[in-house]
Amino acid sequence: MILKRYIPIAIVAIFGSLTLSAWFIDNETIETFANDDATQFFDIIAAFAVFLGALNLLKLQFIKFIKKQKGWQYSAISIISFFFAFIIGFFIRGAYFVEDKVFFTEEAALESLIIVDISEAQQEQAYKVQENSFKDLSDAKDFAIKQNLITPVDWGAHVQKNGSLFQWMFKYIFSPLSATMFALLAFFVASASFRAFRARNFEASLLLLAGIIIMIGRVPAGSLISSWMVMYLIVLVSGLYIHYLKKKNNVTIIFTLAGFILVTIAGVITGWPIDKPSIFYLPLLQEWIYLVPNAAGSTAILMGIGLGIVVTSLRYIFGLEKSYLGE
Amino acid sequence: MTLSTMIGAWVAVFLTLSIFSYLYKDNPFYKIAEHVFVGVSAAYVAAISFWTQIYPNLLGRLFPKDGPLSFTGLEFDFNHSFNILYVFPLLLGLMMILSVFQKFNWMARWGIAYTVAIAAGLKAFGYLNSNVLNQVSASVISLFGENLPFFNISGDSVFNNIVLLLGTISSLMYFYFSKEQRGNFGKLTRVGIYFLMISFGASFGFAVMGRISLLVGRFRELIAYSEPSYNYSTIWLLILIVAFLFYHSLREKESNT
Amino acid sequence: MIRNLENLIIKVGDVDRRVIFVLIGLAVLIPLLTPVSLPIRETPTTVKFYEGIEEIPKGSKVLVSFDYGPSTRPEIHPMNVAVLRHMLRNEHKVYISCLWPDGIYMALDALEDISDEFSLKEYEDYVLLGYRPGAEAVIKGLASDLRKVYTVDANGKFIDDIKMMDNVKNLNDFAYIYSGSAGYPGTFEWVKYGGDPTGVRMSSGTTSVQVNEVIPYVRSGQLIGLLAGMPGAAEYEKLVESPGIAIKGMAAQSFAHIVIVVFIIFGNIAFFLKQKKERKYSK
Amino acid sequence: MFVLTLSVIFIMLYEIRLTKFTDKLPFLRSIPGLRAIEEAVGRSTEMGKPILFVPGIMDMNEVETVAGVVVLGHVANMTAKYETELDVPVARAIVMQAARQVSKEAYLTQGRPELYNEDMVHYITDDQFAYAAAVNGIMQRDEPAACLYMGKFFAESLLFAETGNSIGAIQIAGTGSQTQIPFFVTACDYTLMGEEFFAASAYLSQEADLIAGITAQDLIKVILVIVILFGTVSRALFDLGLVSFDFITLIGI
Repeated sequence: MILKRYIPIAIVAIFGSLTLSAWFIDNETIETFANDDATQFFDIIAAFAVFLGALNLLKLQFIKFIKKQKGWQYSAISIISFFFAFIIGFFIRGAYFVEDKVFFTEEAALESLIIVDISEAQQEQAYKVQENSFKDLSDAKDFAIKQNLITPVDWGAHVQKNGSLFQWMFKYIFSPLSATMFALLAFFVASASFRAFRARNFEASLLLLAGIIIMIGRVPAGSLISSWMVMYLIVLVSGLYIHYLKKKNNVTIIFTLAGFILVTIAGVITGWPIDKPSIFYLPLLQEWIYLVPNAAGSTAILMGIGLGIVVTSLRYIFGLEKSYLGE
Repeated sequence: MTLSTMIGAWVAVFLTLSIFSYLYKDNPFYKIAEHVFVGVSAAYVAAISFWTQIYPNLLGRLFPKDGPLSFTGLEFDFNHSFNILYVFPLLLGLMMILSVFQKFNWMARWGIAYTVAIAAGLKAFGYLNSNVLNQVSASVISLFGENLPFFNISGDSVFNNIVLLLGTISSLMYFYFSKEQRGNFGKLTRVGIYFLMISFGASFGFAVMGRISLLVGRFRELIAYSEPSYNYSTIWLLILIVAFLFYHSLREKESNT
Repeated sequence: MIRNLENLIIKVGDVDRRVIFVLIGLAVLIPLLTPVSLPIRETPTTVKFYEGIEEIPKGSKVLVSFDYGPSTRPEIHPMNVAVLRHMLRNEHKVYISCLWPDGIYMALDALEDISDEFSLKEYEDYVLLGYRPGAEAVIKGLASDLRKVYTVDANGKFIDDIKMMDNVKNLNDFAYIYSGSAGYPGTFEWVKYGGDPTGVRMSSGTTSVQVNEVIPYVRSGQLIGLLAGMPGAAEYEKLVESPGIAIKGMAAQSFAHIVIVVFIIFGNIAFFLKQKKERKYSK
Repeated sequence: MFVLTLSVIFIMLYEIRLTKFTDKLPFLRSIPGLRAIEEAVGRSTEMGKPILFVPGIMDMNEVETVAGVVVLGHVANMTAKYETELDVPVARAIVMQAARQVSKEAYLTQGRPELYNEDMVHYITDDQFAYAAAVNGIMQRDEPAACLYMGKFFAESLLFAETGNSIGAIQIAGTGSQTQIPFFVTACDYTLMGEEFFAASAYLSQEADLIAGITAQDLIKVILVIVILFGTVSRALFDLGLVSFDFITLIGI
């Protein structure tokens, strides 16, 4: 009971208040703990947890495979690729360096060192390593190894260094997969906006307008659209809206025509500058939207989230909420 | 070009196209790519966290060079000094792994408790400071500052400041829970929602922009791999996958009728 | 005639999403195969960013952090390459850190891209500190004592043996901090635990998605300007006069945006027509 | 800062005291997304399809994840009651263990321990997109009737929400990740935005202690608004030269 219930609760209370108090108390031990060791500890625990997770994943995939459940063939793929990556992560590192050239296997590295010399003077074939020549291939290899001509990459550095098998896997398997999953979003974001950007009501229309203005205003194509064109467009759309409200054709026509004429006169007088009046020039308008109304909304959400997190964290530290421990 | 690069390019293209085939529908290629991804990444994360975390930061601190435990024959030199405190995460970590057995299930609780504790302790202050206080002081606006124009499209101005103030307060009040959003208060929160919606729309616009950029990047790579030096890998694999999917869908149609 | 048109539009409004997928794909692909160049207009935040870097006195020490991975590479990589160019051109000494495990590969790639142009020498022009796990803890550590976080660099060389590191104790010894960031950990953490407490001038390049989140910091001056997504990178490439990948991608970017907007507009017209029709029938 | 943190703690404890002394729970406005959770569980039961719960992709060191796991407890209570299948793929092993503790407890309280199966909560992988790919696969193949996303999310949010949409599931999201809220708002049926999400566990539990936390938040919010308004007025007076001090610089934030 003590081990299962009270110690976990005590851990939350102690470490929670310790890290919180580090911000106010001028004590170096507590400060270094909070600034450095506390998160370091967590990272280490999380690193152990990764292995726990891997065990769970393997267990489920093996069950699926053994019981021949639906899609068991794919489970086999998962298992194989797990062990492939695991082996090159922990057992075979690849990356044998000969000066600055790098080889996946020690054998290949050796072969690159050894030159087969069939000079006529010697009559028979010899193996040369640097300036030394050997009759026997294995002698040549032994020599190369003894002279430390080949340096394998250090364990640990192999996950950070170009040329290792691990890095090959990262470059050609892991990163294309994650980049492509991410790129799928380009399509999904398009279909989501197509479906969701409908002017159902005023709020939805605001969302839609802000979205479109940002989308067009921030790319080079947007700076080609003159503010006058936008104004004509606005006149046209408000004409349509008036038509929708009043349902009288002549009112609509008069309004729209008057609008067009006004815009045209203004344009002729000012000489049609592409970015004036600036409020209708999309690159500037988008800047305003994102610096003013958008920033206001973001600030509020930011504050809300901040408050939520502060109060929730305090709830955990004070032990008011402990259901995540299975209480 | 070395053999490993060539194989790598073909593998990369195959996996890329397989993931893209999901746009058509769930199909064997996507399933293969998905399962490869899951398997590889689980081991990838395990290797990375072992070699960059447990190895240097835990073992490096418990078994440093010439440390008190070097009699065991274990020495990991990362220029750290011996730190007995690190027995604690070792213990919690081992307990975490042991919790894989039903009987020791409770052992995970210690690790969970520790994690939540430091999360709460470290985050509470950080958020109070940067999300609440800094934003409050940034929200206090100037109405009569020197040389402040009434309106300026990109930059500070009285009009912009008023909009900012109104927007921030009304949106903040949308998150007020102890009152039903009716009457005058309802009107205020309504305005708040308008600001939130503009903010969401803008975010969405930015998201479209970002995601398209990523697609541009992806396509550039596929184009690069379709060059003769890679034996036209993109083109061949594309033909293969499309042909298979076409055949597959024909088969499905037949079996349906 | 008009009725037919209306029906057609309504049909377009209900189109299968796979049709949208194909069109978006083409909108990106075609401009990439047949390059078109579009004029690029710098936004104020980008200009401010550029000026911020110009203001650093020549020969200063600058910290450049690679906080992204392969998935967001198309957005951030062009920026970081351009920033490195700009820094090296102004004869700054560059120190590279990574908060993301994959960041180290990105840094290696970026250095390779520009290594011939500047005939780069490791430990003379730059130091690759490498990746350290711990996110904000790394930044906090850098702020107080760099040697606590980095005992060795990415090549496993002891920091104390590197001459370039001689006078570098913590973040205060840098004239400028730049983070090319794709999320957590990144810009936020650098501001909170790096820039704010030490007062070192800093800025950041972010993905488009994050712009909205970090814009309050730009407004308050905690960040000096900002590079926002691939378009931001393109503008910056233009400012430092080294056209690269970002500028080349802009046509595809513009084209795809226009296709999406056209779709949205069509969708809305279809939506209204449909509503109108349904209202007629329900009467 | 110390004073400030203390005052936040004080306000919270004060509100808790207050609710303890009055028998009635304080009034809270309704949040549609929360009511929808029970409906979603009900609908899944009717259709005989599972419920998918995604607690975000971050570890328990994010407050959002913990909040998500707490909500999972309430959802597990409902699924135990209605005998609906629950599927919780997770991206972190620590979250897996916490989620298991929570759901086991929920099934025990509902008196249905026989329905609980440890593997309903299962680990996939730590990597963001590999996890997203696998969850998308689960959605396509198991066709859950309801998908709940509660936790900290990044770019994968829209991958989930769009796939969920294409299979016609009811989708309810809750997150404190500011960048992802817009995607959930556009693609899901209900979204708990930011602070609403943190309030969720109190709403669902209806426990006095937790609800007091929410009223405390409200009180703080009102104080903040007052500070902002007062600060603005005093700044204006300062700029006009009517007073010689500036409130905000005076209190030093």
